[in-house]
Amino acid sequence: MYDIDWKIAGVGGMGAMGVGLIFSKFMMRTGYWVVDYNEYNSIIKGGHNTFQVRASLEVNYCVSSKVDLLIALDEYSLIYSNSLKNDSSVILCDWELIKDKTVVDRSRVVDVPFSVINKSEGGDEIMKNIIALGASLALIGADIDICVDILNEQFGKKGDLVVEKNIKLLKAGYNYILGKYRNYMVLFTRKHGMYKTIEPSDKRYLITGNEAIALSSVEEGLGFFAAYPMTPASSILHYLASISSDYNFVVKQTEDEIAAINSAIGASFAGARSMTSTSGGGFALMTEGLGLAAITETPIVVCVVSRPGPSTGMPTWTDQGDLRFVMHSSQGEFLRVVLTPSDPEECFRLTKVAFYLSEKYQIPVIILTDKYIAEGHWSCRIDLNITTASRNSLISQVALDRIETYERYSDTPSGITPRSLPGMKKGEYLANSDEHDNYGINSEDASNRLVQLNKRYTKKLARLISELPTNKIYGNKDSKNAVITFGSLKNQVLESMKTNTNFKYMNLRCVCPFPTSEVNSFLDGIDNLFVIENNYIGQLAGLIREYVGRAPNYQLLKDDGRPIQYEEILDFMKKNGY
Amino acid sequence: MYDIDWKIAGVGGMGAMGVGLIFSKFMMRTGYWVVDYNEYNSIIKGGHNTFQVRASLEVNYCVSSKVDLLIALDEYSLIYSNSLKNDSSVILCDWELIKDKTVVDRSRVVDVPFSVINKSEGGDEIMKNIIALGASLALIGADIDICVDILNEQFGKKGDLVVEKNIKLLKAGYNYILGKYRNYMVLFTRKHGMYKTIEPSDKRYLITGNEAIALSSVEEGLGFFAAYPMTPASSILHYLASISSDYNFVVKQTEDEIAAINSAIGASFAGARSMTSTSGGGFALMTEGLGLAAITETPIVVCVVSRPGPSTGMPTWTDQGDLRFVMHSSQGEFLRVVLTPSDPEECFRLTKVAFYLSEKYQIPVIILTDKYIAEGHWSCRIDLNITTASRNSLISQVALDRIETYERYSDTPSGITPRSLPGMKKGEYLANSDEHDNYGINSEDASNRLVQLNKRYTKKLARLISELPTNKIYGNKDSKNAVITFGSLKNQVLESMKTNTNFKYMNLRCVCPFPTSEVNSFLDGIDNLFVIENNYIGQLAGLIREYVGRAPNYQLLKDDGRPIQYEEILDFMKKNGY
Amino acid sequence: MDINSYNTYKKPTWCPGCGNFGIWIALKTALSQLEIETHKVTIVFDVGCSGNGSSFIKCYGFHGLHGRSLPVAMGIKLVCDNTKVIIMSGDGGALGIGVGHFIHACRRNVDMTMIIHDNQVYGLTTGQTSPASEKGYKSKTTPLGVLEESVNPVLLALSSKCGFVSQGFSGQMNHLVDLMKSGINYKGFAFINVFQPCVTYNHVNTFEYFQKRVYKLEETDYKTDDYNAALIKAQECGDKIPLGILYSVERETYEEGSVYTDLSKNLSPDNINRNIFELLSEFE
Amino acid sequence: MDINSYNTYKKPTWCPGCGNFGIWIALKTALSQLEIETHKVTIVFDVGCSGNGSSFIKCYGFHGLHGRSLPVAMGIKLVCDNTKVIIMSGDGGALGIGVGHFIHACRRNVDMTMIIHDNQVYGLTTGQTSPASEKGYKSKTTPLGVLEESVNPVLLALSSKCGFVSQGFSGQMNHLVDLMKSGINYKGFAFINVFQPCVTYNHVNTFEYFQKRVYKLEETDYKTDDYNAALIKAQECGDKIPLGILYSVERETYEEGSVYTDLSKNLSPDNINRNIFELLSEFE
Ligand SMILES: Cc1ncc(C[n+]2csc(CCOP(=O)(O)OP(=O)(O)O)c2C)c(N)n1
Ligand SMILES: Cc1ncc(C[n+]2csc(CCOP(=O)(O)OP(=O)(O)O)c2C)c(N)n1
Ligand code: SF4
Ligand code: SF4
Ligand SMILES: [Mg+2]
Ligand SMILES: [Mg+2]
Repeated sequence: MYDIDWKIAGVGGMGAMGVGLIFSKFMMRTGYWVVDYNEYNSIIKGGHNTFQVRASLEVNYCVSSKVDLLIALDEYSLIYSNSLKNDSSVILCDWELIKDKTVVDRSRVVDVPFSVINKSEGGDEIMKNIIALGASLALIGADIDICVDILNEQFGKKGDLVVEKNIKLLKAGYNYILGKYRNYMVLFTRKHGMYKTIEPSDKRYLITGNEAIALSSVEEGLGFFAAYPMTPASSILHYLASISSDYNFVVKQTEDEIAAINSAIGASFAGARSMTSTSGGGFALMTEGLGLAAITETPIVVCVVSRPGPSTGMPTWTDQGDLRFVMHSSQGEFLRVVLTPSDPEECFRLTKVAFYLSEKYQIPVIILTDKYIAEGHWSCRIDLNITTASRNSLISQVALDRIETYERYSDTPSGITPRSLPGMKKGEYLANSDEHDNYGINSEDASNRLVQLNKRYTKKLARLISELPTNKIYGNKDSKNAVITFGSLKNQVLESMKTNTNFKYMNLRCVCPFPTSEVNSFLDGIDNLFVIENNYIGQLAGLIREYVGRAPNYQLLKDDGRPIQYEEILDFMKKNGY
Repeated sequence: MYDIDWKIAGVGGMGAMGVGLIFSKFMMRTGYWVVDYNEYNSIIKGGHNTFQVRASLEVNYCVSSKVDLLIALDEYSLIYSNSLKNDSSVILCDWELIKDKTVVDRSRVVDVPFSVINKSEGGDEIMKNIIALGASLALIGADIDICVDILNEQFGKKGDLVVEKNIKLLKAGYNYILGKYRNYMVLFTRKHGMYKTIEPSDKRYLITGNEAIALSSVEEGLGFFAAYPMTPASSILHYLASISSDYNFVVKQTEDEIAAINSAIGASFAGARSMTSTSGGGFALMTEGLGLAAITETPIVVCVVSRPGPSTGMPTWTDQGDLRFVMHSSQGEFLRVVLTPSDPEECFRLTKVAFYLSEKYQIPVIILTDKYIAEGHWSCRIDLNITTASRNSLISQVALDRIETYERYSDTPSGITPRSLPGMKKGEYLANSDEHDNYGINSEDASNRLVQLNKRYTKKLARLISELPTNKIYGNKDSKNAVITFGSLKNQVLESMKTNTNFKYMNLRCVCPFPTSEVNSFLDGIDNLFVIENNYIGQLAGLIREYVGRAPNYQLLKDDGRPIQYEEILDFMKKNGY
Repeated sequence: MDINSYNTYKKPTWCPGCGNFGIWIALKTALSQLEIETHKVTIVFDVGCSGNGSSFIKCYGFHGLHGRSLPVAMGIKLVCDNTKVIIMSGDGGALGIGVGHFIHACRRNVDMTMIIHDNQVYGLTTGQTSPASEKGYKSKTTPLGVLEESVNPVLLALSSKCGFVSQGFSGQMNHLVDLMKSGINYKGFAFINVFQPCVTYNHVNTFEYFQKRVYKLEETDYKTDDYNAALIKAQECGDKIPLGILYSVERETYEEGSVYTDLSKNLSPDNINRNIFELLSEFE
Repeated sequence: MDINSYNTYKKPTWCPGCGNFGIWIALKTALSQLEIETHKVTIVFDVGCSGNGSSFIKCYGFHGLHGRSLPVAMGIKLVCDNTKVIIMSGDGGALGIGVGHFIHACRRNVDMTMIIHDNQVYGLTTGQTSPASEKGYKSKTTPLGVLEESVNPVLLALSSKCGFVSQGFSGQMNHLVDLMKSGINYKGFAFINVFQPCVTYNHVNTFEYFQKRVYKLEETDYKTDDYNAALIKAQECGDKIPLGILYSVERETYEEGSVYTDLSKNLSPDNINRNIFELLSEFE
């Protein structure tokens, strides 16, 4: 099966990210499964960006630590030459620009004089990246027509001139290889395998986790979205803002995260499906609001896109360090759901679940992801119209008209009391952050307190538990070795399972309420438990100990801002004898 | 052994709390061990207040659910008549004011016409409470001279007239009983036991948990305290503000809790020992700051005085629902200490430990208490001058002069790097909320990240663990039944152990880092684990499962805003056969 | 409409004589005179003595977090045209912990009415200094007197471009009712600062204190549409204190500016499951 | 003092042409001209492109949380007399999320100098609308233009009783250096709003934009001690934009007001273990 690991690197502002995405899209359009991964710094220009793509004919899950083709837009980028996969792997760069010619093996280098070509073709300084893209396409033996289409779409809004310039440079890069390096191309494709365009069997989209959440929320009838910019959550806000007027919902950049969650709660109280998104630092400011939603029984969906902490930490990098934080934040005890999708496709599905559960149970639901899946693209199928249900747990005017006095917080068998919305006659009530009675009015009475706690927590939980997303078991179901992860790590584990099938595997997509019985039976009778997490202290392992009473035999942890790579998982398993 | 359970109740504004405290003090001064407990509502006047005192010759830990003497300042207060202890117990009230004379057994009532006496003695409307106090002192056979002293001290600042009026009313109440109810007094003391003044064997103070924390922080050299008012933490702020000018430290009521913790961190960065205090809702706003202290390695002590949540919840009541919240708040993972003192004496001791650990390890330390011990008084010994140490982990100017370049965050064997203070020559550095290198300068490098995590977390933890306060084992050490609690519940468990000694008992005064090995050996070989908590979901039990792998056999939980009573513990043990 | 129709089963628990009673009655009176039925008004309350009022007014009520009443109110109003939105907050909530939201609400100009119960003290937490306390004010937290200049709420509102800035006094009921009616009728963010003596904790800014100082702008030849005049008038807060409308002009509201989205279309049960097919084409 | 002595090993990472370079050089120049040594100054940075500057200036630096630079600075100054305290914040941090602290810092008047890098945009988070963005400004978060009136930082400072209110432009280095020197020398809370074009994201408020509009108050007969005149002058932010000191008067600082506590006595190693014996007597 054909596959390719392609990487471009350069100083921020050189456009590595831009053409990387075009390459991803190109590969998807021509029939491949694609996943990409990018790295950049928390500064606007300068710094160093990389964009890596893995494209293959069979389904793939994550990029590799090795590449077949490295495009180095500057000299510094040659540090990645140590990640060339094998002796058919090449480096594409402008050899003229390299001062220290000893850092790489010249024979690996396909020299494309970006600057010279750029100048001769009348390109702008920042357009070298397009030349490089064209050259790399030639090298792998691809046809560029589809890429020309993509450029047309991408730059169409910027006018014909820009489009034409880009196409010209793309072709210049492409033709340079065909002219000067045809032998190299032949060599590369002979060794690497011949690229060819495939008719994909199904419709695929190339989207990020953030885009998936945004799209799904729109489909679910999002009525109000408020957020404050924060990397790596901002693109949810950006995307929703760009379409809000066409799709008729409110998007508000608020003055801070406190206003974001409080206004979303207000809008939800008034009847709109409401969401907010942020990263850990912004979530810290939302914690008080979370409890407000809980005690007033107002639905709210909160997306938390993790980056390494503590504090400002490493804003443009990834980790899974906020698990316990989102589970336990806000004073007091209340029911909440924490969903942990593993990739954009699951982001899309679980966002629907989030809105459904939140509205039905009138509770806060958190979607916890991380920078890695929030900003990386995966080619995936999107099932439209798998919408969970229509509105839930609302009372109708007809029903209100029928009853004597409406009791918003009366105790019910399910713990769920249908809510009225402002404007409805006879539906007046008080949504109260203080403990309250059936009408919402302040109450400090001990027995009322216990009724309300029981209603809000115990009763709802009993019913909720059966509606939580279940967790699939992968791999050899009879194996005595079990691997558990949550969220984005599924990608690397599944990729590693292409090589190593010595274990069975479960990825948790809902960590709270913890799926105790599922994990229990998954772990039943095993010899070894492996827990793998992208954090420092192993929070998931703690949860498993707490809820299932089982400590891991082996733990793989990493928290340097980079995702654990699937090769690291293979090594880890091997090191421990599996 | 003589003991008495005394309670006064009335509408807010009637001064039940005021004379309750005088009674507590009186009993302590006359040689008794005293503990008191109050209840009030989250409104300023009106609502219902109660103040209950238990005084005895042997050490006591908490009030009882039963009383010997109930003072009902209004009719509503008669609802507490169902808590009379036995047939020698009496109700003191103004029978004229009681409209429904059927609610209590008239034979239990000592009728003191507060209003009539008050009018005839020229008292103010709000002074009936003093008459009641005088009457109750007579009833138990006490001498009132010492109480007169207390009134002198208490009202001295308000001028002689006020003092005299109060004394006059006190005596009027006292004499009314001696005159009209001498037989009752004789009866009461005969049945109940004779009160007598004791020369206490040691010096005792009657203080609340909040006062103990404040006093201890002053002794520890507090330099800066900032807070925003929030029940039930406010009295720390009030007390410190009242003495700051005499003891020369800064107390600042800030615009919010965010400013409180950030300014305290700033002051600590500049070298002052700094503290802030709040309750759960305010702590929610401080969570982001906690991580800032951690990553910049700036010492900070945060007091969290719990009340029932979620959200505004029940502001004037008690619970232990914020355990996991304070343990896991703020994005990312970092070392913190959570101390959970059980009473004012331990508040005093552990505040010292908090300052010591925080400064030495340059980490945030949280003191977690609850309304129950924060606002209740316990008579206790205060050891002065058990101060832990002088300043810690600071670099001197001499040392700075000696080195080439100062590296504030260089890796050291202990993980602790001595810090410089603004103004010191050659000590410049950057305290940075971003991940940083040895100088504090931004770094996104993977290997630097791991060095810093290891320094801040793993290395410090290794050393810290041996300095954490250990936990005493009470009761029958050979018992196969083990009870575990944390914080304020120790009071009720120890009180219950006066009756039931069928178990051994450990109260955790430090829950984070969790004392795994201590708890492990405590639980080694037991048959039954009992976990008792003043919350709804049993958070401590979860911690024990997580860290020790042991689930409780029996759990007693309560979260209606009231402390679990020692009688409930006795019942719970009995119900389960122990 | 009967003003008692705005009552709940719960009687007010404020201290006898508290200025909050006046505001409570004035608001009910204003609503009844404007014939705004209980289900047609949403009142968002802060936490404080003012906020305790949430239990005493029948309407769609929201008693949220301390200092956060404005964001909640904005969220409600932006999706629901169907209700009048009123914010009731203490001075501490509005001008202390929540002053950031206040600044942004002024410049945002969503159609709501904000009433500050300005007792210049933190009532519910038993009498600490508030940002509106006069310089030198002594309390438990500032036993030697507060060192900061006090916040001037009307000046702050003006400088944040609020289009309706006014001041009332809970001791002048009829005037306050009129002010509330003007504020509620104003299209945009209307701000009413109401002096509300706290008889328990604030022994400086008492009923008598205000009674002696206040005068009505309507009874002078003051013009309410002159911004610079308002900036100067707003500084009067010593021996003479102006009551009435300091400034009132027409400004485009936030909702008017965002006509491209119909803000209230998202509340019906039917609009779940939008078709996003077209949106997906970008990701092909 | 050599202005290079304020450099760290790290070169600035701002976009070429960014207005932050001007502020950076001006600050180093002002410090050097005032002969404030690197260990005698503490600079508290917000998070943002402005805050990234924390890695490029040698001093006691504190790069804290987004929007919270002022409280940190206050904490430092109230216990440490021994250092000048300067706050460097973006407009988003100072006027958006952190505007509450700004209001309170103005009325509190602690002796510190606050410099806002006012690029009217959120730089570091890649170009969203900021509270200082002009009404109608289009960005990723307001693709059809922002609907709010922009915050006017100098007007806000004035209405919050700031005693030193001024405005600079990173394109006018010498003038900015002088302003910084005046601000740092001012006894109390000095506020300097600096227009700092963001060449990457803000294509409205560019260098040319300001070059065309700014003029210097020192070159007019403007008096800096007239509060009402300042209120009016502060409103000039369209075709003409005043640079220089809009308002400067003497006010008692917070520290002067609290002389009863010697705020800086608590930093020595010796004062641990105060004797609280006397305090305990109250609890006997
Ligand atoms: C985050 C948070 N901090 C503190 C409190 C405690 N608190 C409740 S009301 C209040 C202030 C009350 O003052 P104000 O807003 O002026 O209202 P008033 O009681 O005077 O009407 C405070 C500090 C809280 N509820 N939440
Ligand atoms: C609590 C929190 N929310 C959001 C962010 C993300 N963030 C970092 S800088 C910034 C705003 C930057 O704008 P500005 O303050 O104007 O500074 P500039 O970059 O323009 O200099 C934001 C929103 C954060 N760090 N912390
Ligand atoms: S404390 Fe003051 S504001 Fe609160 S109810 Fe009493 S008088 Fe009113
Ligand atoms: S994004 Fe703007 S403010 Fe930030 S460094 Fe670049 S030009 Fe400067
Ligand atoms: Mg108030
Ligand atoms: Mg900015």
